[in-house]
Amino acid sequence: DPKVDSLPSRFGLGKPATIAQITPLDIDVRPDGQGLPAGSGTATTGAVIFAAKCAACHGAGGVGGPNGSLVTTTPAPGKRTEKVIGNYWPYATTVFDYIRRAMPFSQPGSLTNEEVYSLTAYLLTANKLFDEKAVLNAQTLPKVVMPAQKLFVPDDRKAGPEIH
Amino acid sequence: DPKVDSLPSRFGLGKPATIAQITPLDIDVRPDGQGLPAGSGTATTGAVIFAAKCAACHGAGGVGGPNGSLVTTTPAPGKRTEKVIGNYWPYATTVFDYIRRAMPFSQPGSLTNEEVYSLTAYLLTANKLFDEKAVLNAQTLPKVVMPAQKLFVPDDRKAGPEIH
Amino acid sequence: ATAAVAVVQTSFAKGLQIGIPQISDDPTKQMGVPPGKVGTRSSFEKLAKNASDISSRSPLQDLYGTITPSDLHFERHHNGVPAIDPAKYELLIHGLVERPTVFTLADLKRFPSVSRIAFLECSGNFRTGKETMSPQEICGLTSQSEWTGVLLSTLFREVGVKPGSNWFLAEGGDAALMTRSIPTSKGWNDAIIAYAQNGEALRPEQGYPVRLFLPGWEGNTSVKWLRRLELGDAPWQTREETSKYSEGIKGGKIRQFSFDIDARSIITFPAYPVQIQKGWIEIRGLAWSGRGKVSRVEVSTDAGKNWKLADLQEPILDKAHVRFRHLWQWNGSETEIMSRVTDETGYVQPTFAQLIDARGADTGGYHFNPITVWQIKPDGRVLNRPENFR
Amino acid sequence: ATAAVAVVQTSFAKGLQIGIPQISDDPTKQMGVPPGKVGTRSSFEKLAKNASDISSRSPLQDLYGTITPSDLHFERHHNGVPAIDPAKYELLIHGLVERPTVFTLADLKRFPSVSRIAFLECSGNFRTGKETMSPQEICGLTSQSEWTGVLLSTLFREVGVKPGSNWFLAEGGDAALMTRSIPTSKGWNDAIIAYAQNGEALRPEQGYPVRLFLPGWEGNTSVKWLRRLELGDAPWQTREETSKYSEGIKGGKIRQFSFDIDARSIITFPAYPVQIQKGWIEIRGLAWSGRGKVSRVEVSTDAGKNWKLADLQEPILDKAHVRFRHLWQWNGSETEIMSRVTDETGYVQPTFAQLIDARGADTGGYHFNPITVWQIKPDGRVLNRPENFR
Ligand code: HEC
Ligand code: HEC
Ligand SMILES: [Ca+2]
Ligand SMILES: [Ca+2]
Ligand SMILES: [Ca+2]
Ligand SMILES: [Ca+2]
Ligand SMILES: [Ca+2]
Ligand SMILES: [Ca+2]
Ligand SMILES: [Co+2]
Ligand SMILES: [Co+2]
Repeated sequence: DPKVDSLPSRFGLGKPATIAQITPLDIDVRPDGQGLPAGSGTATTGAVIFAAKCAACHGAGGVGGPNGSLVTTTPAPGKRTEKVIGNYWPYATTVFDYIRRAMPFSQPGSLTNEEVYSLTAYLLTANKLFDEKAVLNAQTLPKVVMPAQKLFVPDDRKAGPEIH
Repeated sequence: DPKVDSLPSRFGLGKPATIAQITPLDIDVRPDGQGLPAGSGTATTGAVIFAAKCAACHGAGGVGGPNGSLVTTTPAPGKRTEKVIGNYWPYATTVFDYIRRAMPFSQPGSLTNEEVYSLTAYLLTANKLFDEKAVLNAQTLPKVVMPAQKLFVPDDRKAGPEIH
Repeated sequence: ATAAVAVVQTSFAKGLQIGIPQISDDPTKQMGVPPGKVGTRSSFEKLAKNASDISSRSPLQDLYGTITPSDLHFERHHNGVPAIDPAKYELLIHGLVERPTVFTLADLKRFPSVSRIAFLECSGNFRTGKETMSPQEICGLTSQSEWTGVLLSTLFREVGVKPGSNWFLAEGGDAALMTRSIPTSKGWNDAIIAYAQNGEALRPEQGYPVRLFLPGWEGNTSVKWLRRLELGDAPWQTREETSKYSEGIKGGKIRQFSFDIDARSIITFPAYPVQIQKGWIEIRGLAWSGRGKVSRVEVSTDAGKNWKLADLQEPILDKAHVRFRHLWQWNGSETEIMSRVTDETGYVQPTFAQLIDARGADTGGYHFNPITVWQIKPDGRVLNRPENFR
Repeated sequence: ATAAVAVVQTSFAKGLQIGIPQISDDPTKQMGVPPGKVGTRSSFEKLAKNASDISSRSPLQDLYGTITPSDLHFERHHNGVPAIDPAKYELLIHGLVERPTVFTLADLKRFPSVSRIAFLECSGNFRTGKETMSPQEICGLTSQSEWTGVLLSTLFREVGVKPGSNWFLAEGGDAALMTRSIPTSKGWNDAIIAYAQNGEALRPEQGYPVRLFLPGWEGNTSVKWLRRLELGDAPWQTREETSKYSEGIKGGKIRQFSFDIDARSIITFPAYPVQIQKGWIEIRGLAWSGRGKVSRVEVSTDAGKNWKLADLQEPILDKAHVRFRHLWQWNGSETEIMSRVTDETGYVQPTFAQLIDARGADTGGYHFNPITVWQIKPDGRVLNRPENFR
């Protein structure tokens, strides 16, 4: 390919990214806790915020609601178990990351880090994954063990005739 | 190609076209006169119609006008000869065919066959290709000899390196 | 009847304008509409996506060939389409790189560019449940465009991706701040930072001004309104790659990072809601594979007993919708018609039962690509044959 | 700033609607526009054809890849765009045939269909005269679509074309009743009776509901709004194939029925009106041939002294626009850049002077396909190098 051969190692386009440019965008949180901000929260505080800002869409206590449950419940006979944080989410850090970036749906990006810690604590507690008295922060959140984690496997499908 | 092999000789789609369907559409006129309707016209009558319906766009006498001359004129010194019926059109039948299908531009299809014969006679006469006293009809029109006819050659370009 | 037209003395353009007002039932006798700056769609053509709160589906049964008109490209977004000013747009690349860099849209367009015709399909592209479902309703979350942009590998070289980077995070600038973890190898391989679609800038619904485009991979990974790429050493386990876009398989396991789109085909004609007549019918449909080229499409017109090779429209492109066609003479009796594709890896599109057999009944609608069966009724009605998970 | 949003108690859809009104300068903090029935073009993109009284030209310098967005396909018509009701549409085929037949649009769509991506170019696609001309102004009367329809050969078999038929007449249903004589062999060979363009019905400006499409031939022969085909034994010598669409050649002769589009290429970037900066520039353009495939495109960045092979985007299709690209590092000095295509027949795109030398200075703008030269000024301005007939 003549193009690849003649590609210079760099074109010199774009500008170096400054810390001031990176920091506000670099909001992702990883399972090992990388990216978690300072601050902390508790389920008790979270319960209050949840009732005010979340329950309208996700139901009182995170069950029911027009946009889906967030908390494990026993399904009615003959019904499938709803896939929620408690039984389906493999990493607790994802709860923090997702709420901070995307919720409340109608006001994304409006929560403080403290609020997000408290809401995460509340939802983990409601799902029986975190002690209701404990403080959730950058140290404790990555340690929360999620029951579904052991179920997750990478893609086992392969090219070729076998059906997966 | 599997498709071509399996093509039936006919699909049986469409409906037979009746004479009543074909006739109103079959308006084309060929150089041998095929397609020319009954009727006739003269340059004298054509001149009157031209002044009323055509001169606004093609100039008095078919010279000048916002939409181009139709009659041969001697070009001003240093100017190119305008390509018009008298010096560029290879077949007289085309004048009839085109006027009938497309003119006047603002009212296409509005002329009677008699009017088209007369306008054709007028334009041929103005281009010195037809006698101003003669009658133009399905017999006389195909016989009009056009000076440009001998200049026309089919495409001489060929695939390959030569430039044509 | 001819229109009443004032013969204009001075100019052709005025003649045109005066000629238009009156509507004639014979268009050959009335001046038409003059050339315009932007073309139009005939008002007789009623093309529409099927829109819900979260997606809108391409009208596959109404489309011809393989290119999806850009305004009929399916939509799937997680908190609506953002309005982004291209002059303010920036793409940040950082993390495990030598030179964290911010690129403007103009910067991106100055790099060497590539174009490719390829499909984009949402991995949740499956619906069943009733007979009166059209191809659009069953699997309208797939569309095809000619995408143009800069290879991500070019940008990787520009910023100096470090050897330890196995995954990168792609983040959108929409209200969902959509994020997916992508193996860095896909970035080196064939990922495109796309800014154009079918000859023009991306449409807002497809990520204007810039999106990631990962050929052959589940649509959600081709993050739209792309604002940031972070190179890292492990996946982020974002909500979209754990809670969503994962599927139950046998043994209670959950499959994630199932990126490749399995090969699929669907007959789009005849299909609900058309009613057919006896005689020759060209069965038409689309086939594609996220793993490479379509090798063949077979069609059965006798409920799966016999299969015949369909014709494939050239060119057959890698990871692209291919139009297939097969001539059939319908004699008026009740039957079922269906298509199945085989891709160049030898994968054969499975039946619904085969998929359930391989994955268990707990699997959901992700990467669910069964053969679609159309029932042909004696009166010519064509109905979906719904199959249910339990 | 976040938008003031009332949290909706009952439904997601209402939540979306209430969330939209206030415009935010941070789209990540405001709900976006929900999925729709028909997509949109960003209001930041100002794409327009260049329209005169008789034609409008595709903005080649603004396009990416090879597909022309349907609403930017060039227009050339001889008395405007007619409005045709598809339910009343009929195609008549008669003359030297066994079974004169009338086909409805539904009939045409029932026949076996074909799709192909191909360019359509007006043979009068050449303008010169000044430095401040864009690709659109120089040769914007070429566009590319994926065309779908029935092969004319299929219809020829259906009506039983008689052996003596060497030519047929194609007639449009527009106010110009456009007519062209076409060799019957082209009809047998690859002519398409097209009803779709880029996945949807033809646009009105391109012949809705049905046009003739003759791959590789001068655009005027692909008669739009097709209403009639008459099979005959000799050409009709219509006004469009005598007075127009014929060109002077040496010896005072006039060439007619010059159907094939000669191979051509043009650099569309950098081109007037852009101003470039020093450094790496990807030279981009389009190349095509009416006689087959593009074999190669060469680019010169030193006023024609040296030529280098450009990269051609795959797939290279028969009688189709091909996107070419070539990397160039501009050092800021004045120069001229240009491209020339060679097609698979060995034809090399000529210079203006070579064309005049071959045809004489009396030739006009038909089938005039010279190399387009762009002057690069030291300040980065890119200007056409006009060349004149006399
Ligand atoms: C106006 C409606 C609305 C409000 C208010 C709202 N949500 Fe949501 N929430 C949604 C919707 C809709 C989704 C699904 C979004 C998607 O799939 O893209 C969702 C998804 C979620 C999910 C992911 C569920 C899963 O299983 O994947 C979590 C967690 C969540 N919301 C938490 C919250 C919290 C915490 C709040 C309050 C701070 C909140 N939501 C407020 C509508 C809302
Ligand atoms: C409102 C303006 C208008 C009127 C009125 C009009 N024409 Fe025309 N005429 C045109 C235009 C514009 C063209 C060129 C059309 C094209 O190229 O598609 C033309 C072309 C022609 C041509 C072909 C010229 C060539 O060299 O190819 C002939 C012949 C002609 N007109 C004859 C007539 C006659 C006869 C009438 C009256 C019955 C008439 N025109 C009335 C505008 C007009
Ligand atoms: Ca980070
Ligand atoms: Ca005839
Ligand atoms: Ca999305
Ligand atoms: Ca077949
Ligand atoms: Ca035309
Ligand atoms: Ca090169
Ligand atoms: Co998946
Ligand atoms: Co020609």
